[in-house]
Order: sequence, then C-alpha cells, then structure tokens
Amino acid sequence: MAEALHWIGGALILAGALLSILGAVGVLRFPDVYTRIHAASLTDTGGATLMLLGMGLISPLGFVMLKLLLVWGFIMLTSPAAANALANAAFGAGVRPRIGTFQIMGEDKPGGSGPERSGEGTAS
Amino acid sequence: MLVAAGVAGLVVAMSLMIVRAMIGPSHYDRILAANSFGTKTVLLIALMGFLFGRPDFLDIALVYALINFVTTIALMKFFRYRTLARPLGAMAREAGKDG
Amino acid sequence: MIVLETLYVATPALTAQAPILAIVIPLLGACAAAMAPSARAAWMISVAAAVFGAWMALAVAGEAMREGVLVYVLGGFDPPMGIALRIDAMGALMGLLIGSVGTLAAVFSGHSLVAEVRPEKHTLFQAGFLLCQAGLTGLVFTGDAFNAFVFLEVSSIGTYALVAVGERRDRRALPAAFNYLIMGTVGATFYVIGVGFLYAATGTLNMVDMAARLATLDQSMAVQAGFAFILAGLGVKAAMFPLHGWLPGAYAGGPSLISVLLAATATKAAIYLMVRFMFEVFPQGAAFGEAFLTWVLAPLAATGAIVCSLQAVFARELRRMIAFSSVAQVGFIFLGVSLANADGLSASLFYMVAHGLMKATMFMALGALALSIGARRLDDFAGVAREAPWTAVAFAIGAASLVGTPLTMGFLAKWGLIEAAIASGKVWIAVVIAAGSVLTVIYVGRMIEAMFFRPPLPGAPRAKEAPIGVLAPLLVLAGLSIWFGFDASLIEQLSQAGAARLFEVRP
Amino acid sequence: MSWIASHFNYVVVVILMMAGLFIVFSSGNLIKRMIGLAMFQTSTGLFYITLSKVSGGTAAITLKADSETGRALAAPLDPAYVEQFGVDGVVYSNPLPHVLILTAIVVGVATLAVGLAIAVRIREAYGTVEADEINALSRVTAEQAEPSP
Amino acid sequence: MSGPTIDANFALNIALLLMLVAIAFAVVRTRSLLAAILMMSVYSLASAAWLMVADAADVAFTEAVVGAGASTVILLGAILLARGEAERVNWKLMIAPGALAVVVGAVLIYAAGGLPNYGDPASPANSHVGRAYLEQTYGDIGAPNVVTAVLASYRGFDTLGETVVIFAACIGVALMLGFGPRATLAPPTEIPNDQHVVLRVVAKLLIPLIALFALYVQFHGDLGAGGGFQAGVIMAVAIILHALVFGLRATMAAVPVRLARTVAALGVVVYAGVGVVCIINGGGFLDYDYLFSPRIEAMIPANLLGDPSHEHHWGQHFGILFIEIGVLLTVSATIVTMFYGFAGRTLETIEAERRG
Repeated sequence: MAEALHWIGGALILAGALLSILGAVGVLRFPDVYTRIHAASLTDTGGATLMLLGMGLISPLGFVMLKLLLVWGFIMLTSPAAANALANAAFGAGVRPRIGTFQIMGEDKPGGSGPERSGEGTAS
Repeated sequence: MLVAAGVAGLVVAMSLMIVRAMIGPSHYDRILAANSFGTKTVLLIALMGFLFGRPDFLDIALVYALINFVTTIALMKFFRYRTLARPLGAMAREAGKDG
Repeated sequence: MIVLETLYVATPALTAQAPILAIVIPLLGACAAAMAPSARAAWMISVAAAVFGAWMALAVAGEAMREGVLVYVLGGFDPPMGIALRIDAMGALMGLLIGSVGTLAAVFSGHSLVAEVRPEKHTLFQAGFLLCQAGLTGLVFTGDAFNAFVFLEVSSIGTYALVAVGERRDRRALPAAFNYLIMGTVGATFYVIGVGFLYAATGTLNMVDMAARLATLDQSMAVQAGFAFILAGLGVKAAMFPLHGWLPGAYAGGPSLISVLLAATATKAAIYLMVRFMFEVFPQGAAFGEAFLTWVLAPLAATGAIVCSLQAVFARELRRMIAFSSVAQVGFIFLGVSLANADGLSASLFYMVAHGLMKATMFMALGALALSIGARRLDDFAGVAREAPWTAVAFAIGAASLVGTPLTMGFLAKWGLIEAAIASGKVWIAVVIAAGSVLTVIYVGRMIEAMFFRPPLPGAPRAKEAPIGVLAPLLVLAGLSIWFGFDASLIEQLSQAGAARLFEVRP
Repeated sequence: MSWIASHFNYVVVVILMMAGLFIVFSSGNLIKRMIGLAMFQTSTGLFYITLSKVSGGTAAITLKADSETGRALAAPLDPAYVEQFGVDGVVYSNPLPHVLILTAIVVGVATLAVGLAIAVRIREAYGTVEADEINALSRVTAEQAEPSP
Repeated sequence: MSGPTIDANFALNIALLLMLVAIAFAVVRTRSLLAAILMMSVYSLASAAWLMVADAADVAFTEAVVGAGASTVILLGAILLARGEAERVNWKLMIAPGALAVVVGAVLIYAAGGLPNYGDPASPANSHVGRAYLEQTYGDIGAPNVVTAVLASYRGFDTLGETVVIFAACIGVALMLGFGPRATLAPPTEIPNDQHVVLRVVAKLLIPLIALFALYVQFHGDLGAGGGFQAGVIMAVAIILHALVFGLRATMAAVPVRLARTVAALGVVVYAGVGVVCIINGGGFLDYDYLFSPRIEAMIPANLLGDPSHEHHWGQHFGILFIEIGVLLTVSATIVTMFYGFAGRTLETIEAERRG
C-alpha cells in the first residue's frame, strides 16, 4: 500500500513538474503580458496542486501534511491575487492586450504598437 | 527517483523563467517571471525536503510563498506610484528646501 | 610618573566586569538616548555613558598593566567555542584613547550639535555617536576575528549616516558619506573574505587559537590570501595610502563632533587590528609577512606620508587640509609598524595616541569656531585669533604637536619614531619622516599664519569665543598634548608593554 | 574527483563576488552600486556556506539516529563514514559558518538600507543619483567655496 | 561521494550555482534599475534554494525573508525617486574596475586551490570548533537546533552586535529620512484602491496569519529553523503588507514612527539587559546559566518542557527565549522604520509637489 502511494505520489510530482515546464515554455513563447500571465498563473497553481498532493501522498507524518496544506493554501490564495494585481497594474499603466493575428513563433518583441511601449515607458 | 525527476523538472522551469526575466521586454514580464520563479522555488524547497529526507523544513517553503506574495504586491504598488508621479526634478527641488 | 591604579577607584566586582561594561554601557546609553524625550536629556545620557565608558576603560588599562593580558569570557563558554574579550596593554591604550576622546567629544556635543544638526535629530545623533563609541571599544577589546567584524560594522553603519548629516552645512557631505559607505563596506567584506580563508585553514575564529594553529601549518596560498584580504580590508578602514580616498571627504564633510571622534579613533582602531593580525595571529618571521612589511607596507606608507602631506599643503579648505594630514600621519604610523620590532611598534602606538589627541584638538577647535562662523576656506579663518583667542591657542597647540614642536606630545612621538627607525638601521624611513615633517611645517604654518597674523577679511562674519561648555573639553584636550609632552610615562608604559608582549610571545 | 568538480563552488562564488565588485566600481548610478554591494556581500556568504558543507550531511538540527528520518539519512551512506564523521549516528553539516553568515546577512541589509537612505538624500540635494553629475555639481560648490586665484 | 542522494545534491548544487551566475550577469548587463532589483530578488530566491542544498536551513530562511522580502521592498522604495535607468557608462571607465575584478578574482581562484574540497568532512573548518558545537550543544544547552544554540548562546555576543547593527541602521535611516514636523501635518490622500478588492480581501485574511506565523517561527527557533531575526522580519512584512494595501497613513496611525523607534531601542535593551542580569547574578555577561538565581530556578517546574528525566538548563532555555524576543523587537521595528523612511519620504515629497 505504502509502496503504491509512493509511486502515485511520485507520478503526481512528476506531472506537476511537467506542467510547470509547460507553463514556463508558455511564458517564454506567448506574445504579450496577458497571455504570459495566463500561462504562468494557471500552471503555477495547477503544478503546485499536483506536486503538493504528490508530496502529501509520500509524506509519512501528520504535521508535515498540515504544512503542505498550508503551503497549498498560501499559493492558492496569493498566486491568483498576485496575477490579478499584476494584470491590473499592467492594464492601468496602459499596456493593451494584443488582439488579432500575429506570428507566434516570430520575434518576441511587441510589434511596434504604442501601448506596450507606453507600459515600458512608465516602468523605466 | 520520481521526486528527483520532479526536482529536475522544476530546475528546468526555473531556468526558463530566468530567461524570461532577462529578456523582458516590459517590466511586467519581469515581475511575472520573478513571481513565477518564486512559486517554483517554494515547490523546489518543499521537494528538496523530501529528496534529502528533512521534510520538516516546509516552514521555509511557507515563508517563501508569503514573501513572494508581498514582494509582488510591493512591485504592483510601485507601478501605481509611478503612474501618478509628476516630473521628478520639480519634486526634488521642493524637497531640497525642506532638508 | 603616573601609576594607573591611582587614577580609578572601583570595587573589585566592578573592575572584574570592566571590559564588558566599557562596551555595554555606551550601548545601553545609545538606546536610552534614542528614547530620550528631549535633546538635552539625550546629551546628558550621552555624557554620562561616555564618562562611565571611559572610567571602565581606565580600569581595564590598570588591570591589563597588572596582569599582562586580560581575558573576559562571554556567555560562560571558553574560547574557541565561545567569544572572549582579550585585552593587553596595547588594546587597553586604544580603549583609553577612545574612552577619553569620546567623553570630551560628548561634552563638546552639547553646543556643537545645536549649531550643526537639526534639533529633532539630536536624540538620534547622540544615539549614533554612542553606538560608534561602543563599536570602536568592542573592536579593540575583542579576541575573536569575526566578532571584530561585527563591531567594525557597529561602529561604521551609524557613522555613515552621522557623516551624511553634515549635509546641512555642506551638501558634499552626502556623496562623501556614500563613498565612505561603499569603501568601508568593501573593506569590511574583504576582511570577512580573509577571515573566511583563515577559518578554512584553521577551523577556528579565536585569534589566539588561530595563531597557535597557523604556527603549525605551512603557509599555503589560502592562508596567504587570507592575510592579504584581511590587511587590504582593514587598510581601507585605516586609510592606508592608496585606499584612503574616502577619508578627506568624510572628515571634512561630517559634523565636527563626528570628525573629532573619527579622526582621533576610527582609523587608529583599524590600524590596531591590523597590527594584531600582523604580529599576533600571523606566524612571525614567515617569509610572506616579512615581504609584506618590507615591500608593500613601508613603501606605500612612505609614499602616502609624502603625497598626502603635499595634498594638504595645496588644499584650500581648512578641514580638508587637516583630513589630508591625517592620511599622511597614518603613513608615519605604518612606517613605525613596518620596522617589525618592539621599538618601532611602541613608537607607532605612542604616535597613534599623540595623533589622536592632536587631531581631536584641531577638529574640536574648528568646531568651536564653526559655532560663530560657518567657514570652510582657510582665508575665512583669517584673524580669528583676535576674536577667539582661547580657541585659537588650543588649535595652535594641536598644530604644534602635529609639527612636532618640542614640549608637545608630538615631539616625543616623532622623536620616538625616528629613533626606532635609526636603531633598526632603516635610515631612509627616518629621512621620510623628517621630510614629511617639513611639509607639515609648511601647511601648519599656513594655518597659523592665517589665524594669528592676518587681519580679518573685510565683511567676513566675526568669530566669537566659544562658550565654556565647548572651551572646557577643548582646553583639556590641548592640555593633554602639553602634559604628555612633559611626562608621557602613562602612555609610554602602556605602549611599551603592549609592543614588548607581542614580540616576546613568539620571538 | 577532479579539481574542477571539487572546487567548482569556489570558482562560482568568486565569479559572483567579482560581478558584485565590478558593479560597485564600474557603475555611476548610486543605486546600482548599492545593488552590486549587496551582491558582493551575499556571495561572501555563499563562500562560507561552501566551507561548511559536509558530504552526506544534513542541516544541524539534531535528530535521533534511530528515528525514521535518521535511518533514512544514514541509509545511503557508508557506515564507516557515519561512524567517523557523524555525531551520534547522523552526519551534520558544520553549523558555525551558518551562524556567521546569518550575522553577515543582517549586516548586509543594514548597510543596504543606510546606503540607500543616503542615496535618496543625494537625489533630493543634487537632483540626480549619477556619480559624474554629482561630481560636477560638487565641483561647482567647491569653486564657490574657493574662487580660483 | 556515495549514494544517489548525494549525487542529486551535487547536481542541484551545480544547477543552482549556474543559475546564480546567469542572474549575476543579467544584473551586470542591465541598465534598468527595476530590472536589476527584480533580478536581485530572483538571485536571493535562487541563492536561498542553494543554501537549502548546502544544509544551511536557517540561512536560507533568513535569505528568503531578507533578500527576497525586505531588501526588495527597500530598494523599490529607494528608486521611487530615482531615474529608472542608469546612465550608460563609457566603456573606457569600465577598464579599471574590470581589471580590478579580474585580478582580485584570479587571486581568489588561485588561492581557492588551497582550500579543502567541497563537502570534505575532515577539513579543518568542519573538524575543529564546528564539530565541537555539534557534539556538545545538546549537553550544554539542550536545544536541538545547533545553529540557534551557537547563535544565541555560544556566540551570543556576536548576535548582540548584530542586533546593534540593525539598531544602528534604524538610527541611520531615521536620521536620513526621518519625518520632519511638516510630514505629520500632511493630509492623507492615499491612492484609491478601488480596483483591488481581491487584494484587500486576501490581505485582510493574510495579515493575522502572517503575524501568527511569525510567532510560530519565533518560539519554534530552538527546535527547527527560525528564530528572532526571521520572525522579526516576517512580523515587519505583515505590517508592510498592511501599509501596501491600506495605505501608509493608516499603518502609521496604528504603529507610529516614534513607537517603532522606541521598540527598536527596547529590543537592544532587552538583549543587553539579559546579559547584565547574568552579571548581577554572579556570572559573566550573557552567561545564561546565571540568568536565574538558584531560588528562582528551583521554582521552575521540572516538567515544564514535558520530559522531566532530561536535565534541563533552564537558564539557557529562557536566556535564548528572552534574547530572541529582544532580537524580534529590534528587527521588526527597524524594518518598519526603514519602510516608513523610504515609502513615507516619497509620500511627503509627492504631497509637497502637489501643494507647490
């Protein structure tokens, strides 16, 4: 039984790690801030949930379980809030999402349109 | 072994995040990368606890989650101020009289 | 001849705790000053704590003379596991210098702060001042290499801000303080790196234990690098010649109170720590150490003594002039140290004390004049001797001691150095000292000429004699320079005992 | 193990230190210089911690060797190794550098705060935090103080 | 190197260090101050992860709260007023610092050849005093966390110095950025938070939790990673979060500037006071075995900490507890003072500008 739990837990952790990598690739490749926030926050919470669940299955101790639960709670509470705040700040600063067709695989720079530039401008 | 693979995966994801933080281009991307890097560090530290056999160090992961949040809020707040700030030269002159 | 024991009266219980009380009482005083309701109260706390600290330093000096080396174990754990204070005659001498100058500066602060610092900052300023004093005392008393770093930072971190407060008079104090902070921190970090190397080689942080273990090791690259980094780091703090860039601005820019304390003690404490590492921790007679003293320290010190004296000659601002002179004098002190024998070290120690007293006198006199004229240029001080004769005389005594006029402490100090250099067969060092002294005569001559023999500039603000609260500590300082010029037995006892012990331990 | 593997940490730590030192002395921006200083100090901490690591060791919070964690920690190690370098059956890393670096980190943040505070005041007094502009303005002040002969 | 665990350890060691190098180069290259600050925050996170690999749990804890938390917030406060970009530096001016760095680095790397291998259990550093602490702590002090024991008891004097350094920084920042009489008169015009309902709700939930967690870290310090310093920063972070979300004015009303400064001084008094009490009871400074006179020590119930069979060093237990409280007070008050200084200075100047 314990052996099986161990393997399931390990598999969940691995799945979480893969999700994290996926998210990181998304953050690296997506065209604008909002899609990147989307990629990061979804996979952060999702990956964290999977991993912490996996650790919970491996973990033998009660107190460790509690802490894992707390870490999970924290991430669930803070990661979306931070993503919300970030998107809010970006929007407030005048960064507009890129809508329409553009080359996903191409240059990662903002396509010369004003809004994102202005975001950089306020930032610097 | 699977835990070790999970750790490796996280390290890869963290490295990608560093790349994003380096290339930007806007500061929001950097903040996003830093925040996401933080979340992954939390997970990494928790996992390392299991990998090295001392899971009681989850406290540190907990602190990370917390600090990461506050830092992100501070950054966000920073932008709110910047958008309101008027040209800085005038402000400094005013302050100079005081001090 | 003064016998140290007659100078202090304390119960045996208090004497036994004197080393730690000399550090902790100023510390607690700093906390009290930070919480004080008014500037006046903070000043009284400051004076009381400084006086108590000086009294304890006196007790430490007496005990150190009696027992040779005073060891005070902290926390009940013997070194190397615990931290111990370890005070020999040399450390006691430094403690005494810090305590006495600190006390006089604290008295002086009552009036000088009013003129130089915004009133709501007085309590904090006094707190920072006491922290600096506590940190310096801890630095010279501790026997633990890492603990020394902690106290180095205790004395520094508050000081950076205290120097920057001088912006009220001259905004250049701010970049000067920033520069001081950068250089000071880089120096301290170099020191930490060096201690790290020594720790890697010996596994201990206690200086005595470290010395014992180093003596059995061959000098690997790691050990040598450790020493190089420690000496370079402390060299920055001590304003050793090429690393002195922070000093003139910091001394010239800070409020007078801070210039008095720093000029008299801060660089001296760093030099003292360097001396301890060079002769106490590092195995004597080792090729690396010898090479350092002969080929690095001595030439740099000589260059510094000459170059910075020249810079002082050509400086136009009075405080900057004195600050450059300080770097030059550090060169003299290092020249004595580089002789690597008991005579040279003892002469250097004596010189440190003499220089501390004279520079404190000069900066304090300038602070007293700053109460009435906020001047910087040398020309602005023209003719001040007519309006403020006592202050000017005190300044002149300090300056005379700096030149090395007979019947002042500076004369004995310079004489001792030259004698030691000749006795060691290094005549060129004696020549450098003499040449530096000639340059000193030139710039001191400019100061004295302006103050005493020139008529005041038309339309310039007139100087006024300082109030008694400022004049009293100033005259005491000037008086000490004269007194020790006649009878220096107290200082000589301590410096000779300290130097002799270092070179007897491992001949 | 080859030299580069066994001393890899030192090399990296030195590179980090020098990156910090380079920023401190090459940058004209006071805040950037403080960032460099912080990096320099932090990497000194890494140097000490590198010294303190013991292979197969664990954090210096005592465990019972017969507890589950204790057994798990000792399992992959050679018993003779544990016998020689362990304390009561568990191998720990050296706690002393940890203590020192705790102190150093605190000193670092204290320095950072004071340095930045001074930088902010400089910004208010000079209107810039670029060293060369400050120097130029200071020179003006100095010349006001001492009119050229 | 033996066993898979250690190999994983070593691999992680290398990976994280390489990450640090990459971040460091990014910091060197960037001219944007904000980017540099962000990279420093990431640097702290990565170095703390590395510290976990090197078994320095307490240091990792501190690095997390200080490097990623406090330092970042302070740096942000400092660049509020500064230009966001550093001036481009003429490459000629980089030659001397570059040469300096290369020379010093070369000396260090060459000298590092004389240092023991990474992880060497028999190196002098790991065998002399360091090992003695591991062997003797439980008997001398009775605290499982050797780092806390060394920090608070064996080298308690260092930690007193550390607390004083923090206090000195508090004084320094207050001297530089303290509040003049005008600042207290300024009208509270906080930036509206209307769009941040989510944030405010979350913050309201979190702040008491964080404070509670700080207390846990505080009192758990001799059992696990943590202690007064970390707890102090966490406590300050709770207050900073309050200020960030609900505005500085509201926070200053709850924790006035002067109170913070007084508490900072009080913490040092508590710490040094413990030492002085030890002296009065006949021991040396900070010798906690003399913290209680025998009469008081006899009054402590033997089963206070559960196991009455183990011989307890009550003085050590309580001494560590008290000084850690002192550290907590000083550190939290200082970090709050720093935040007030940097953030408040900006408010003050912005308001001055608005009036002018």
